[in-house]
Amino acid sequence: PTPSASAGGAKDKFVVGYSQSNNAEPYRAQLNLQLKHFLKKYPDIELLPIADAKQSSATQVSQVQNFITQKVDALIVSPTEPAPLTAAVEQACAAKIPVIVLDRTVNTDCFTAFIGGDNVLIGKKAGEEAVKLLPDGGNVVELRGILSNQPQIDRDKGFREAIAANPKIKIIADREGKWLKEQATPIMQQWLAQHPKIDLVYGHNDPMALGAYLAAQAAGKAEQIKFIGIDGLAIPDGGIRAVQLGQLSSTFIYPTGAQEAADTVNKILHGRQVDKQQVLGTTQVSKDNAPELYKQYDLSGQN
Amino acid sequence: MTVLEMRAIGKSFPGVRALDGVNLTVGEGEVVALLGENGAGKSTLMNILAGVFKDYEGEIEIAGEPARVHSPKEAARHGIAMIHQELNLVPELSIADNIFLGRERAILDRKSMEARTAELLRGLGLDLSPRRLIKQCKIAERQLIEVAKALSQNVRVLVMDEPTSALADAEVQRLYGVIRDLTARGVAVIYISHRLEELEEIADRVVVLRDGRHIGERSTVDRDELIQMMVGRPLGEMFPRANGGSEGDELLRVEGLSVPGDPAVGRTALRGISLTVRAGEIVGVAGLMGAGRSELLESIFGVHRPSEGSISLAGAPYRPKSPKQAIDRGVALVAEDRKAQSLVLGNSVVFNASLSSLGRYLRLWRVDRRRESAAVERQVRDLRVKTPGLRFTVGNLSGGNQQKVVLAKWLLTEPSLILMDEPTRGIDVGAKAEIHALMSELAASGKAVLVASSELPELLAMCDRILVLCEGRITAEFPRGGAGQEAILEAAMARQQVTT
Amino acid sequence: MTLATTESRTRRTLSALGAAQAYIGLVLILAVGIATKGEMFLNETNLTNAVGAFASRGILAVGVTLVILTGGIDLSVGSLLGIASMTAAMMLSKYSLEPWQIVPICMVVGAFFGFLNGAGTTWLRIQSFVMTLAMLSVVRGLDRQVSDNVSVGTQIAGPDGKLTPQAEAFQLFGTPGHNLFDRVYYPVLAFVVVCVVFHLILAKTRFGRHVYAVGGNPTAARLSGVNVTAVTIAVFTLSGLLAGFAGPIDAAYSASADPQAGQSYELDAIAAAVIGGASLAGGKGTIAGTFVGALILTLLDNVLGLNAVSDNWQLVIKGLIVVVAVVLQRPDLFKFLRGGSRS
Amino acid sequence: MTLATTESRTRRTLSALGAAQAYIGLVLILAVGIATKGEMFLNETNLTNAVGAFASRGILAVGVTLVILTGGIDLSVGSLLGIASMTAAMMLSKYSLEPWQIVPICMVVGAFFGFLNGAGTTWLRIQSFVMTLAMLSVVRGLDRQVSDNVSVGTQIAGPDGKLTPQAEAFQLFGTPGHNLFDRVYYPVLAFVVVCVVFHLILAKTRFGRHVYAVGGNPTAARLSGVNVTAVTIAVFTLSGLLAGFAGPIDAAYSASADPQAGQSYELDAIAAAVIGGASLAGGKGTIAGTFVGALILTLLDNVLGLNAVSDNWQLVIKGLIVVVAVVLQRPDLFKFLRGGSRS
Ligand SMILES: Nc1ncnc2c1ncn2[C@@H]1O[C@H](COP(=O)(O)OP(=O)(O)OP(=O)(O)O)[C@@H](O)[C@H]1O
Ligand SMILES: Nc1ncnc2c1ncn2[C@@H]1O[C@H](COP(=O)(O)OP(=O)(O)OP(=O)(O)O)[C@@H](O)[C@H]1O
Ligand SMILES: [Mg+2]
Ligand SMILES: [Mg+2]
Repeated sequence: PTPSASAGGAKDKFVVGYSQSNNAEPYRAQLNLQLKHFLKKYPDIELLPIADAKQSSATQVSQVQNFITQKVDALIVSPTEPAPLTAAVEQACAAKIPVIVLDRTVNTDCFTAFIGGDNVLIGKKAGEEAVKLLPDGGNVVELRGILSNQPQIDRDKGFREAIAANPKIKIIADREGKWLKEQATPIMQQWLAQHPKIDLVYGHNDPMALGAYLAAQAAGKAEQIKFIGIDGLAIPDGGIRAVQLGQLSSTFIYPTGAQEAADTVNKILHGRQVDKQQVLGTTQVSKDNAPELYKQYDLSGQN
Repeated sequence: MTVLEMRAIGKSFPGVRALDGVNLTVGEGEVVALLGENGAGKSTLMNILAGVFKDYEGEIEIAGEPARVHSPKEAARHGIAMIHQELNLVPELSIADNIFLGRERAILDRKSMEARTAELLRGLGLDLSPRRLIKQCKIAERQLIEVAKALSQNVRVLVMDEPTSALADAEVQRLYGVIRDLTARGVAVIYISHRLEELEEIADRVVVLRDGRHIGERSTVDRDELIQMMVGRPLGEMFPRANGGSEGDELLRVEGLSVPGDPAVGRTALRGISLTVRAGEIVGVAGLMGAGRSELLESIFGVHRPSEGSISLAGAPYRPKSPKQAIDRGVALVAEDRKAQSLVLGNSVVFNASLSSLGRYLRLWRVDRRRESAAVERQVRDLRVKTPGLRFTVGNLSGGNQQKVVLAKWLLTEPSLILMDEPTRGIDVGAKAEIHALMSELAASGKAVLVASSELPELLAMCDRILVLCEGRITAEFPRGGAGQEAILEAAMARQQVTT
Repeated sequence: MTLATTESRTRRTLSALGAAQAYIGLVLILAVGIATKGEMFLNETNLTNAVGAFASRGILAVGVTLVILTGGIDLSVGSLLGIASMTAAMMLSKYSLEPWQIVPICMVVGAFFGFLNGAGTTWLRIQSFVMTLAMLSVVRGLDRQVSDNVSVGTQIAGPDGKLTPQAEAFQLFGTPGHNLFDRVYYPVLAFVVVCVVFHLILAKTRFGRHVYAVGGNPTAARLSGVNVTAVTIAVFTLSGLLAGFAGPIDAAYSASADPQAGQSYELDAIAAAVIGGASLAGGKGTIAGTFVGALILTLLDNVLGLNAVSDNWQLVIKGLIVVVAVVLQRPDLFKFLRGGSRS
Repeated sequence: MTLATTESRTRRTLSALGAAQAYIGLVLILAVGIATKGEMFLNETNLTNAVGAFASRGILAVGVTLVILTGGIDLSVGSLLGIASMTAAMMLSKYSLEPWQIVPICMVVGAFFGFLNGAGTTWLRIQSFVMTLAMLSVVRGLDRQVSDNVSVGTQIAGPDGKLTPQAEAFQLFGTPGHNLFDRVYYPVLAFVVVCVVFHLILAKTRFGRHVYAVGGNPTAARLSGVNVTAVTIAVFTLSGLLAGFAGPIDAAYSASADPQAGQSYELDAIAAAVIGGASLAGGKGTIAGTFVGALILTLLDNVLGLNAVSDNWQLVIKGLIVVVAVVLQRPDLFKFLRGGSRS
């Protein structure tokens, strides 16, 4: 199918493909929702149904190849892991398809724009918050994402750098919670049995922090322990609400980059200049700004 | 010259002393028959010789040399081959593959395997393609394929454990021919069978086992004496059946029954079968292998869907769609292949015996174990099943006793019509007489019995009428005393030349 | 005579030992737990927590055991649990149904898909592995579609900012810290009750016998008057029903239904059954065994966690201990160790 | 006479049809692909990409087929592939080994763990499901431990900033866009060659017969002098060997070895075998069938992807199509549709 071309050679209809690493994470579902929402602003851009790699790099590579086969006008990729997607992105690049790498990087320069959060920075912010919450030091437990995932590595690294500011803050235990709430609960139950004094739980995402919260609440220790999460989704079951409810002390919005991606795609397709590296900041969610942030990011009813 | 000598062989299973100090010698070119009740230890003794069991007591000498036989491979190295009582073929492989299993070249030589297979099959009178899969072969064919497999090896001692239990007369005669060829070449044959008339014809010597012990041996076959040795007591009448006595009402009526066949599983088609059985009557079904006897019984039992015809039971229309419906109407089928069709081998005697009649022991929602056990116990005692206990695993019983458990299962359903497919297959003379007595009793108590058997003497002596099947049609019907073996065989071979 | 009595005594001792051995693996893990962590391991809270975390998978394992006994396998239970937990959360959040209304609805949902599994394996004669693998995929897709890939919380606040009465009551299904009569943790209770009920069904009823018969020898079962098709459909339906029953427990445990919930639970469930002695060839296994298998898996996790074994080594040790536990459970262990022949 | 010829002709026709039917599911998917996407679907690049993505799982499926044929199951292949891919990446990055040195090392690693699977199922007589599930866990733990949970890239740059010659060569194992002789995509080639070799082994050698015999009737096999233990150990070892062989392909495809690589591949591999007609009861199945099963799975993904079906519906449709494909493949399909009685 040859896209119809207008008189000036520029197309009047653009097709964009998006390969998502795993639709079934709430954060990524939110990203998808937002991307669809923000692309609506541009009626000449059609977003193909989002391809879900279900956490498999092999699947994602062939999805990217599918999009190349379909000759999309632009491609957005949220890689499961950097290395595996590198060659696929290079293939797209070779096929002269502009690529926006969203959220996680690839190991090549051959893309048009990278948009993503900075997990080390977010980890650092979380660590700084911990330092603030524990001025006299204290015992911290850390619930990690899947150990080999880059965000896990970065969120851990930033956090440890930041808490080094107060040597009296110690991480007394850390385990892999695999990003899952139901994994975090029994781990926290065990920690509560093992350690008489836990002052703060750092979860690499909100579900894990909340899973730990459930365990602490059951043991009647939720009041004495502070919980910090990451992601800050504006959904009823998400981190912003949890901060509002006082379950989490803080969470840090991991920016989806959806709006930036939509704008960037539009610019690229119309031949305008874009920044190649767009690193997004984070916003700390506290009880005060939670309602406002929720409203800002809530897209239910808008799609 | 002595080829084989087994000395003081002993073997125990958990809870069972199967063999105790048994001696056996066999000479070159000799046919030694092994005789004994079900569970006497015949198969166990031969399995030891064939290397099935790793450990046993006693010594084995082959051609004067002490031999270690602890695996089938070692047995084969000593020139021992065995046709097992339970068929041991791989259903998904072809006949040729099965015959050469374990002895192939590293890279298969299909052509020569198939040629040799065709030759062996021809020698046994089987006209089958070597590439045919075993699962497509009938049971009798499989038994002959087992024979072919044993013959394909370079044997010194050939053990045949009930090789004829599924064979009809013609095939049995052909098998004898093969055995005579072998003995002429000096091969020693050990032959196990419960058909005493066969022993008369083929055996040079008979060795009798009882309760795992060597009782004695004879070189002439004196029926009564052998039975006395086997059973340890004089036997009642072999065929206890009073003449006549079929005054009952018509119980089963089959009219114009046709059932499609299925070449993929070797099932014969039935065409236009009509018959009746009255209460109190024993009706026999004779025929050659593949004549459709089993199909007939199975169709009446609701296993196959008839394409035409009607059946009525006690005057009411009867159209069973499954065995369950047949059982609910008071029909029972003692199936041909107890291992495949009748028993859950891994479960206990009581589990199997009560499986079809569980509804009778229900108290509210649960099975009343006490009533169940009591009923099974009674039946097991009546049938004289030799088992260490009701909870014993059925698969570890001897073949004949397994058959009795099957009978117990069906008697517990208190059927009005019993269909029996080879009910005495693999059963010792004592038990056979018991089963015959049971058939008579059943008939006398007003039940209808329809029995298919390959043993003509059994049919002739037990039945009030005999129907003869050939290629799925009834070709003759004889009243009691109305025909000899020849007439029946002739009717059984009345093949029609041209058909649809 | 003497022979017979000696022999029967030996047999009785052996079979008693056999029963004891079925628990050796479990005893071993308990012993390690007590030896290394003492009180911290052996106290009601810890054990309740440990078993509670596995309860929904344990319930799945009971259903899977039924299917395995008939010689089939059910890979879809994780997905069925997922859709049931999503159903529960949605019924609660959208329609404010009472918990006692939610559970039957979830069970019907589970049973419906279970029934389809049974229909596919019998009427369409598809191998259960394929049929339930396909169902795993289909149901997960539906789950994600209805939830729009967003997890749904169950701690629904009313206009007063407090939990609604329904949400409050729903927590009793397993949110940590919420106990029936302030005493009994529902997931553990539910798991035990399910085990007892299905143990009785298998051991005492005609249906139970038929399940074993179908698994042991389907041809013989059919010719003995067992409706093999009906039994097969029934076990798949029951497996689905139990997955539906477990759904609300899973939702309450996490206080939310995740579109991913239950993923790969089927492996845990099957593992519990098989460690408990069920044979994938069918006809062999018990609910008591599955119960022990589930305890082995969950307490193993617990003991390793309490001992702060690193995540990587946990995987290694868990695999090794499962092997050891299974070997220890062999009823003919002693004979085997003596190097006895094959039976 | 006439009867006999008619029957044998019918039978021959039926069996030819049976063979044709084995491919109906595949043909159907190809037809849908061509009908909906034409050229875009049916061109070398697309098909190569599609099959290439599945190649390593396809190779696992061949090994799994061997195990299934003997009546066992191998759940560990995904983990074995994972550790082999990690081995490959480490050999390349740490020791700069040449690709032709790496592959045999990976195969030895895989074969070693496969051998342990075989030893456990035979000597310790553990059900293969449990043994390989334990191995899945143990090997994954080891993989994560040796890699320290960090994925290892294979695109190693030398001091000049360009790829080292070894890394350059390693890409030929499957990094997208790198072809042998600028023409042949190695993963596809390797998959096809593995299929052909193992088809020949199964169909033409003594070992192949023994594999079928062990699965079809182990007692008969043993009594015929087949060394059942040796055959069982051999198939598990070969399955491990093939997983080892697939490791470098996976690493090259991803240009890195992830500590999670290969996770849940076992389900895809088993699905390919079973969709291709292998029976989990053993004794029944072919490599040709597995090949077709693998193509069905991968092309289905491809067609759905090209048609831009939403991912949730993809899960649903995939499940349904697998069911349809399996039903279509029944050799007695026509009889079945006519409502013939059970055999
Ligand atoms: N594997 C086994 N485990 C336990 N007991 C066994 C086993 N095999 C055989 N037995 C027992 O050994 C005894 C001898 O059995 P065997 O099969 O040798 O009898 P048989 O003489 O061949 O009888 P039949 O004529 O019925 O075939 C029987 O009591 C039987 O129950
Ligand atoms: N592969 C098979 N699968 C299922 N059933 C089979 C198979 N082979 C044979 N049978 C069943 O066994 C029965 C008997 O087959 P067999 O070859 O023993 O015939 P027979 O008893 O000698 O002769 P008849 O057909 O007269 O009973 C048939 O009714 C058939 O249904
Ligand atoms: Mg015997
Ligand atoms: Mg018959």
